[in-house]
Amino acid sequence: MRLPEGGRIDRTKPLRFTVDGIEHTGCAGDTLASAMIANGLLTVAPSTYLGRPRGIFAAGVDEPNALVQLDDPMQLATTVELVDGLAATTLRGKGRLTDEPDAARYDKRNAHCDVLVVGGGPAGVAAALAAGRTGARTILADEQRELGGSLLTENRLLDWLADAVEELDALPETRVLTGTTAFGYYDQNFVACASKTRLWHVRAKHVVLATGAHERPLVFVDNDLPGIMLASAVRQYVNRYAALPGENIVVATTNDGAYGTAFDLAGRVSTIVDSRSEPPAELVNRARELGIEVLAGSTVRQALGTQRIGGVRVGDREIACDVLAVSGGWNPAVHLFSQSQGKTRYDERKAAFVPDKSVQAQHIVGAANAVYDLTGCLDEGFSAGIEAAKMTGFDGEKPAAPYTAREVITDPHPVWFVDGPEGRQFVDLQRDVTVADVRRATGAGMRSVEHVKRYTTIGTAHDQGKTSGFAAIGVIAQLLGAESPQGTTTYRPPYTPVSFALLAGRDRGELHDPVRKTPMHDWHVRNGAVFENVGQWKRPWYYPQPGEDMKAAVLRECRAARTDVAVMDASTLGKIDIQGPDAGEFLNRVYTNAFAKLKVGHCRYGLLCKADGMVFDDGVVMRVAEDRFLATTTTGNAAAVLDWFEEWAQTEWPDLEVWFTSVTEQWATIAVVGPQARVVLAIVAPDVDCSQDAFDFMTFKDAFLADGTPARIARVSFSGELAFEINVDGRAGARVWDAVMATGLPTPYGTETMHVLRAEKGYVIVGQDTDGTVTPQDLGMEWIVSPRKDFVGKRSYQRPDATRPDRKQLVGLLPTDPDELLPEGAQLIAPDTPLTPPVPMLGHVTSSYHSAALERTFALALVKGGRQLIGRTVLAPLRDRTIAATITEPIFYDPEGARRDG
Amino acid sequence: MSEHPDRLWRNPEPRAGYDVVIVGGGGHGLATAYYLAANHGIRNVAVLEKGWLAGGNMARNTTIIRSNYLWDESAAIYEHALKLWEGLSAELDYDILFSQRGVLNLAHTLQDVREGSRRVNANRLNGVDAEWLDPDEVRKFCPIVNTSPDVRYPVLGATLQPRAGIAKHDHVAWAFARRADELGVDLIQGCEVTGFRKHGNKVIGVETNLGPIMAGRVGLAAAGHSSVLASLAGVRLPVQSHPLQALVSELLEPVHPCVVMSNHVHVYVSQAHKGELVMGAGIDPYNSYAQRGSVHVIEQQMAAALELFPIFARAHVLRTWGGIVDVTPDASPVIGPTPVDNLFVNCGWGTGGFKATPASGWTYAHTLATGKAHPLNEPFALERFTSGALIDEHGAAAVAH
Amino acid sequence: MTVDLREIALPRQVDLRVDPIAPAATRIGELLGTPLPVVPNTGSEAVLWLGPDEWLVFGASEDQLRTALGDTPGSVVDVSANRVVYELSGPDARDVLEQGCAIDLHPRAFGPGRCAQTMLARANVILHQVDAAPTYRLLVRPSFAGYLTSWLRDAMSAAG
Amino acid sequence: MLLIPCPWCGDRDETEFHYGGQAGVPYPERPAELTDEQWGEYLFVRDNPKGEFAERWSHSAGCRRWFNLVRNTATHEIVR
Ligand SMILES: Cc1cc2nc3c(=O)[nH]c(=O)nc-3n(C[C@H](O)[C@H](O)[C@H](O)COP(=O)(O)OP(=O)(O)OC[C@H]3O[C@@H](n4cnc5c(N)ncnc54)[C@H](O)[C@@H]3O)c2cc1C
Ligand SMILES: NC(=O)c1ccc[n+]([C@@H]2O[C@H](COP(=O)([O-])OP(=O)(O)OC[C@H]3O[C@@H](n4cnc5c(N)ncnc54)[C@H](O)[C@@H]3O)[C@@H](O)[C@H]2O)c1
Ligand SMILES: Cc1cc2nc3c(=O)[nH]c(=O)nc-3n(C[C@H](O)[C@H](O)[C@H](O)COP(=O)(O)O)c2cc1C
Ligand SMILES: [Zn+2]
Repeated sequence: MRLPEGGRIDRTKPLRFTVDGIEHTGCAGDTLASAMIANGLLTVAPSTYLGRPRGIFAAGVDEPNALVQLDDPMQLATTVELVDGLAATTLRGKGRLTDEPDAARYDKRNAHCDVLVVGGGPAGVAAALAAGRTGARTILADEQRELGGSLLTENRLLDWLADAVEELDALPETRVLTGTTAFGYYDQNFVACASKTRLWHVRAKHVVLATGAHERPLVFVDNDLPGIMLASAVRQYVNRYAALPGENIVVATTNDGAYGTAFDLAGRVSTIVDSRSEPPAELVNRARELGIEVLAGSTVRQALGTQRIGGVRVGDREIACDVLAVSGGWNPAVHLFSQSQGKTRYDERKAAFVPDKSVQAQHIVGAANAVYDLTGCLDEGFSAGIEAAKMTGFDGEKPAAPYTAREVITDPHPVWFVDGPEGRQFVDLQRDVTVADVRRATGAGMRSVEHVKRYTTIGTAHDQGKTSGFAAIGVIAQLLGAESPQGTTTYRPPYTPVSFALLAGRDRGELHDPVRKTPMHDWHVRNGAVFENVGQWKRPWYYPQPGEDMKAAVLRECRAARTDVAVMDASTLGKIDIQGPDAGEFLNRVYTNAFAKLKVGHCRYGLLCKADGMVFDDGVVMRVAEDRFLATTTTGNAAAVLDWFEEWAQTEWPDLEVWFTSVTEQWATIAVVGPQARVVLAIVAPDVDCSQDAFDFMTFKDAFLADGTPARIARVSFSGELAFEINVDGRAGARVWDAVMATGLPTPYGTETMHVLRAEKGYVIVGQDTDGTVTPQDLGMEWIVSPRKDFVGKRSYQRPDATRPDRKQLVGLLPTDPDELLPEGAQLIAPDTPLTPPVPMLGHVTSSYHSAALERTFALALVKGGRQLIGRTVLAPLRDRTIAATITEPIFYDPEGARRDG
Repeated sequence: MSEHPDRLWRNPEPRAGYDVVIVGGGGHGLATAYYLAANHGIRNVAVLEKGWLAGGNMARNTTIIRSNYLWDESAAIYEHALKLWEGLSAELDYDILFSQRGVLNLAHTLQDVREGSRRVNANRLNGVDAEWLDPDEVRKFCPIVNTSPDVRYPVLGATLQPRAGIAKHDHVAWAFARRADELGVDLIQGCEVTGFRKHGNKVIGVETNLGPIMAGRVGLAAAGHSSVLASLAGVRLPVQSHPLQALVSELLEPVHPCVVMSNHVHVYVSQAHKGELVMGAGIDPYNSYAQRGSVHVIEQQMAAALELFPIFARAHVLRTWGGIVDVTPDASPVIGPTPVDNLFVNCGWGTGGFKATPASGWTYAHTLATGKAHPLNEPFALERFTSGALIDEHGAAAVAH
Repeated sequence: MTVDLREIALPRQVDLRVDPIAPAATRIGELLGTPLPVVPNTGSEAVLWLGPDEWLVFGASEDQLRTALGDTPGSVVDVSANRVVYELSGPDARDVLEQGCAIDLHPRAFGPGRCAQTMLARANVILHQVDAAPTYRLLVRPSFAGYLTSWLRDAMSAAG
Repeated sequence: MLLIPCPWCGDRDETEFHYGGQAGVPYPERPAELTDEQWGEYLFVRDNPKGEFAERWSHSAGCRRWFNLVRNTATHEIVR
C-alpha cells in the first residue's frame, strides 16, 4: 500500500509498469520492488527448486527472492529503478537469454584519485567531505541512485545530507558517482566500479571503505513465507518509499537495530520478539509507550500460513501478523575489504566477522567496521577522510560533526537457528537450502564451511550469500557444536553481478581487435583481393578475377610469377633497424649464421632460434653501413623478435653497443617477381642498372625511382625467380605501388601464391612448416648453422634428443595421383601399417598445393628420419580415402637455382 | 545412484607413519590414493591436505574433459583417462554428472585450420574420436556460435571430439575421497607439509603442522605448490606457478549445448548442469600463489566471448576466481621419481589436469606402488628436460582448459 | 561534445639513441635549439623523451643528427613514416582519452610539455600534450590509424 | 591489475609490460662446456618461490627497457 505522505518519491510523476503482464502504477523515485509493495504485490515467483511461495525480502542488493527478467536475464526488483513502461517478469531462479540485440552502448573510464570513498552512507559522505575539502582528488561511489545510505532508511540527518551532497558537487576535485558499484578491489588499490553502462577503472592512492552492513535473517520453521522481511527493509520501504508492506507487523530481533523499525511503524506493530532476556530498558520502555509488546528472551519458532505469513509461533503463543520483520544481527559488508586481502576476525561481542588488518592503503569505517551508532559512523568517516587526504599529501581540519548524540548499542544475542521439522528452516532462500541440507553435509563428514557451501550450494546464487552466508556459518557451528563460527567463504569479485557487455566495453565488432592495414590496402580492396588475417594484419590472400575460384586465381598468379612478372605487397614484414659498433657482433650471437663479416650493401638470409635450439623466426638482414643493419622478420613475429633482441642486448650483453628501432611501418615493401621483373624495374626505377652484372643477387642499392621517390631496392627472392624488393617510405607506398601497376605488366599476387612459390623451392614458413619442435637441422638447413661461433641455442643441438636419427625432417611429397591434393595436417604412415589404433605415425603434411609450374600437386612434410626415406612411399589415411605419396627432396622447382637471375 | 551419499569421510587423526604419504588432497592426490588401494591393495596410505579436501584447483577448474591431444604420449594418457571417466560414476557409485556433450575447438586462421586438421588426423590414428567441422556444421552443432564471415576473426571451422564434455568437479573429488576412505586411506585435512625427514638421499617422512609423519614413499600431488614443496626436499622443478582465472554467470535456461574453446580469441565456455555459464581464458603472465588475477584478463575474455556468442551480452558475471596452475616448459605434466629416493612427483598439469584426474591417479599409483613408471607416464619423466625429448603441447594448451 | 580530432603533418621524425651525458647530446641539443629533455615523459615540439637514452626528434634530418652524433656510439633512424600524428583538442579531449588510456592525465599529473609512450585502447601511442586547451598529439603507427580513429570517434561520441 | 614501477617512466598498469620471469639467471659463459643436466637446468628450471621473488619486467609498451623488481608472489605486493 502507498502511504499518503512521506517518502522520497515524487507523487506528481506517476510511472506505469507491468509485472508478469499486469499493469500497475508507481512513482518517480520508486524501485521496482517499492512500487510493487505500494501496489500490494509482495509475492514473487516461487522458489527455484521446491516451488514454495516467496516474497520480497530485502530492499537492496541483498535480496534473495525478487528476481525479475527485464531485458537482462536477471535483475533484482529491489535495485531496479522504476521507469515508465518497465515490463518485468518474475523469475524462478533462472534467467533467459534472448537474441534481441542490445541497443545499449558501453564505455569505460580510467580515473585516478587521491582518495576513493566507497559507500555514500553517513560514514562515506563524511569521509568524502573531509577529504574533498582538503583539495585532494576525491571520488565517492555509491551503488544507489541517491547518496545517504541508511540515513534514507532511518530518516535521519536528511538536511545535513542535502547540504553535503550540494557541497560535494561543488568541490572542484571531487566527483560523486551515484548508481555506481565498486565491484572488484584489486592489487595496488585498483578498484573496478560499474554503473549500468560505464565501467570505471579507478586507481586510488588511498581507499576508504564505508560499505555499511547487511542485516541477517533468522532461521526457523517456514521462515521463507512471503511477508517475512528484513526489519531494515520494512523500515526502508516505509520511510524512503512510503510503501507499506503490511498492516499488522511483528518484529523478531536479536539486537537493537530492529527497534527503529518498530518505532517508525508504531501503531502497526503489535509485538517485538527479542532473543535477549534483557533488552535495553530504554528501548523496551519506548516500545511500551508506543503500545508495542516486547517478548524478551523469546524467538519465533515457526511462521504460520501457506501463501503468506498469517502469524508466528513464539513459545506456545501464536501471534497474528501479515508481516514479520526479522533481524538476526548485522554483518559488516567486508566484501571489498576481503577482496583487497584485508583479514577479518570473529568478534564474539558483535557476533560477526569484523575487519582486522588492512593490507592495502585503506581505511574501513562505519557499519562496515562494525560501528553501528551514527555518531561513531560520522566520526570514523571524518577521521578517515582527513587521514587519507594527509597520507596523500593534503591537509585540512577534521570537519565538525553534525550529530553527536551518544547512542549505546547493546550487544546482540545471536540465534543461529531454531530447530523444527526437517527441511523447512531455510538457510539460503535463493538456493532453497535448509538446515536439514546442512545437517546432511556435516553428517557426511564435512567440517569446512567451504565444503558445506559446495555440497549444499549455499551462497552460490545471484545474491552470493549476502543474507544466507552468515546464516550458514552459524548453523554449521551449532551443528558441529563449535563455540563460534569458524570462518567465512571467500569473497570474490564482483560484489554484485556485472553484465558481460559492460566488461567487454567498446572492444566489440569492428573495435574488437585492431585491424592493421598496409599503405596499399585500399588498392587491394578496389582490386577484389580476398584477405587473410595474419596476426592483426589484413593481407591479400589472392585476387580472384570474375569467374575464378581460389584455385584458378592462385594458379594464374603463380604462372605469372614464374613466366612473366608478378607483384606482392610485402609491407607487413617486420623491420628492425640495428645500429651501433657492436651490431654485427650482436647479430652473430643471435642468428645461427654469421653476420659480422657481411659486406655493406649485401643481404643475408638468417635464422633465429630460441635457447632450446628450436627455430623461432627467419628473415633477410641487410648491412646498410659498417655499424648498421636492417633485419626483416616474419609478419606475425615482428614484435616478438624486437622484444627478443632487446632482451638479449639489455639483460645479457649490456656491454654491447647496439640499438634497435622498429621501422616496420617506415618502409612499404613491394616484391617484383618473375623473369620480366627487370622490365618493370626499368620503367619504375630507370636510373638503376639492374642487369645481372650490375646488381648481384643478395645485394641492395639505394636509388631514386622515376618520380624521384628514394628507394632501397634489394635483390632477394622468396620464390626462386628473379626478384626485386622495392622499399620506399611508407607514405609513398600507395603511390609507388600504383606506379608499378601502371606499367601494365605485373599480376598482383597474395599470400597463397607466395606460399606455393616458396614451397616449390622448399623454403619453409616458420610456424607452418615448423611448430616450435623443429631445429634448423631438421629442416635440412645445416648450412645455416655456423660451426665456428656460438649463438643462442647452439648448445641445444648436442642434447641426446637433438641427435636422434629418427627426428622428424623436412621432406617433399609427391602424391601418386598428380591431381590428388594432400590435406595440410594429414598424418603419414608406412605402407602396410595395420589401421588398428594406436597407429604408428611417421609425421605430417605441413604445406600442400597445386603447382602450376609442376602441373601437379606436391607437399612438404615433416617425417621421422625422412631424409633416409627419400624415394619411399607413404600413406596419408584420411576419413574417406587414403592418399599415397612418394617422399622426395624438398625442392621441386629449379633445384640448380638457375632462375633467380632471370 | 544418489547425488550425494550420506557418508563421505571420517576425519581421522594422523597416525605415526604410512606406507605411502600423498601430499595434496586435490583430485590427483585423491585419485592416486584410491587406485593405490583399489588397484594395488596398498591401504596404509594417508593423503595430507593443508586446507580442505579438493579446495585447490580441483574446486576451481572449468571441468572440461577431452583427450584430443596432438602427440602420441599425451593422447595415450588422456584417452586412458577418458575411458576411465566413462565408467567412473559406476565404479565409484557416485553420480559425477559426466556429460559427453562434445567439445569444439574453433579455428579462426588458416594456421588454426592446419593445426586442427593435423590434430584430428593424429587423434583418429591414435583411437581418439575426432572430427573436422566446417562453419556450417559448427553452427548446427552449436547454434549460438557466431559463424558469420563478417566478424574480426571469423570461424573457419572447428575440431570436434564428440566423447568429450564436462563433469561435476566436486563430485569427482568427493567420489574418489569416499572410496579411498572406505578402503582405509586416511584423509587428513588441515595438515600442511612443512618439510621432509631424510636419511641421506632418501625421504623417510614428512614434517607437518600436526607433527612428523613417517612414510615408506612420499608422492607429491600439490599442483600449484609443487615447487614450494619440492624445494623443501632440495629438488628444483621445471614449473612456474601462475594465476588462472575463471568465472560463472547467473543461472540461465539452457542455451549452450556443448563446450566451445577458442585459442585464437582466448575464451572457452560451457553451461554447467545447474545452468550457469562457466568460462575461462588464458593465464595471467606473472608468477603468483595468490589464487587471483587481474581484471583486464576478465574484460578481454568477455570481449572475446561476445565476439563468439553475441547472445551472452546481457548475461551477468556472478563470480570470478583464480587458481594456481603449475606450468611446465612444454605444457605437459611430470609424473615420476625425483632425484631424491622415495620421493615422487606428479605436477605440471598446468591449465589442463582435471581431465586427466583418473589416469593421473592410475599411473601415479602404479609408480608409487612399484617405484617404476607405468608405460603411460614413462614419457612424462623429469629426464626429458635434460634429453630434450619434450612433449610440446602448447598448441593444445594455448588456452587453458 | 566539445572535442576536435584532426590529422596533422609534422616535419621529419627521427629516433635518436645517445648517452645523455655524452658531449654529442649537447651538440644535438644545440642543433635542435633545445637541450634533449632528460626528465622522463617530457618534451616539446622539437623533441620528445622516449626513454633514458632515446628521443623522438622533429625537424632535423638523419644526416644532420648523425653528423652531430659524430663518433659517439648511438643510433639515428628516420622514422617519419613510422607514425602518423593526430591532434585531439578541446575541453572534452581528456575525457575522450580517459576512456582508453590508463595513465593519469589530470593537470596535476600531466600537462603541456608532458609526453608518454602508452596504450590507448588496444593501440600503442606516443601521447604528447601541447597546450592546456587541452590539445594532445597522438603519434601512432599508420597501420593502426584506421582502428584508432574509429575508436576515437566512438569515444568522442560518448564524451562529456 | 598490478601497478608496476618502471624505473624510467614511473608507475604504469601491468598491461604495458611484458613479464620476464626470474631475474639474475645469466646465459652460461661457455654453454658448450656444460653437461646436459646443467644446460637443461638453464633452459627449463627457474625458481618459483611463494613469497619474495626477484623478477624481470620489460616496459614493452613504453620505454622498452628491462628492469628488475622484487615482488611478493603470495600477496602481489611490490617490495622494491
Ligand atoms: C581456473 C582453472 C580452470 C581450469 N580448467 C580446467 C579444465 O577445464 N579442464 C582441465 O582438465 N583442467 C583444468 N584446470 C586444471 C586443473 O584444475 C588442474 O590441473 C588439476 O586440478 C590439478 O590437480 P589437483 O586436482 O590434484 O590439484 P589441486 O586441487 O590444486 O590439489 C593440490 C592440493 O595440494 C594441497 N597442498 C599444497 N601444498 C601443500 C602442503 N604443503 N601440504 C599439504 N597439502 C598441500 C593444496 O591445498 C591442494 O588442495 C583448470 C585450473 C584452473 C585454476
Ligand atoms: N542499530 C544498528 O544495529 C545498526 C546496524 C547497522 C547500521 N546502522 C546504521 O547504519 C549507518 C551506517 O552508516 P554507514 O555509512 O557505515 O553505512 P550505510 O549502510 O549507511 O551506507 C553504506 C552505503 O554504501 C553503499 N555501498 C555498499 N557497498 C557498495 C559498493 N560496493 N559500491 C558502492 N556502494 C556501496 C550502500 O548502498 C550504502 O548506500 C549508521 O547510521 C548506523 O546507525 C545501525
Ligand atoms: C564448474 C564450476 C561452477 C561453479 N558455479 C558456481 C555458481 O553457480 N555460483 C557460484 O557462486 N560459484 C560457482 N563456482 C565458483 C565457486 O563458488 C568458487 O568461486 C570456486 O570454487 C573457487 O573457490 P573460492 O572462490 O572460494 O576461492 C563454480 C566453480 C566451478 C569450478
Ligand atoms: Zn618505461
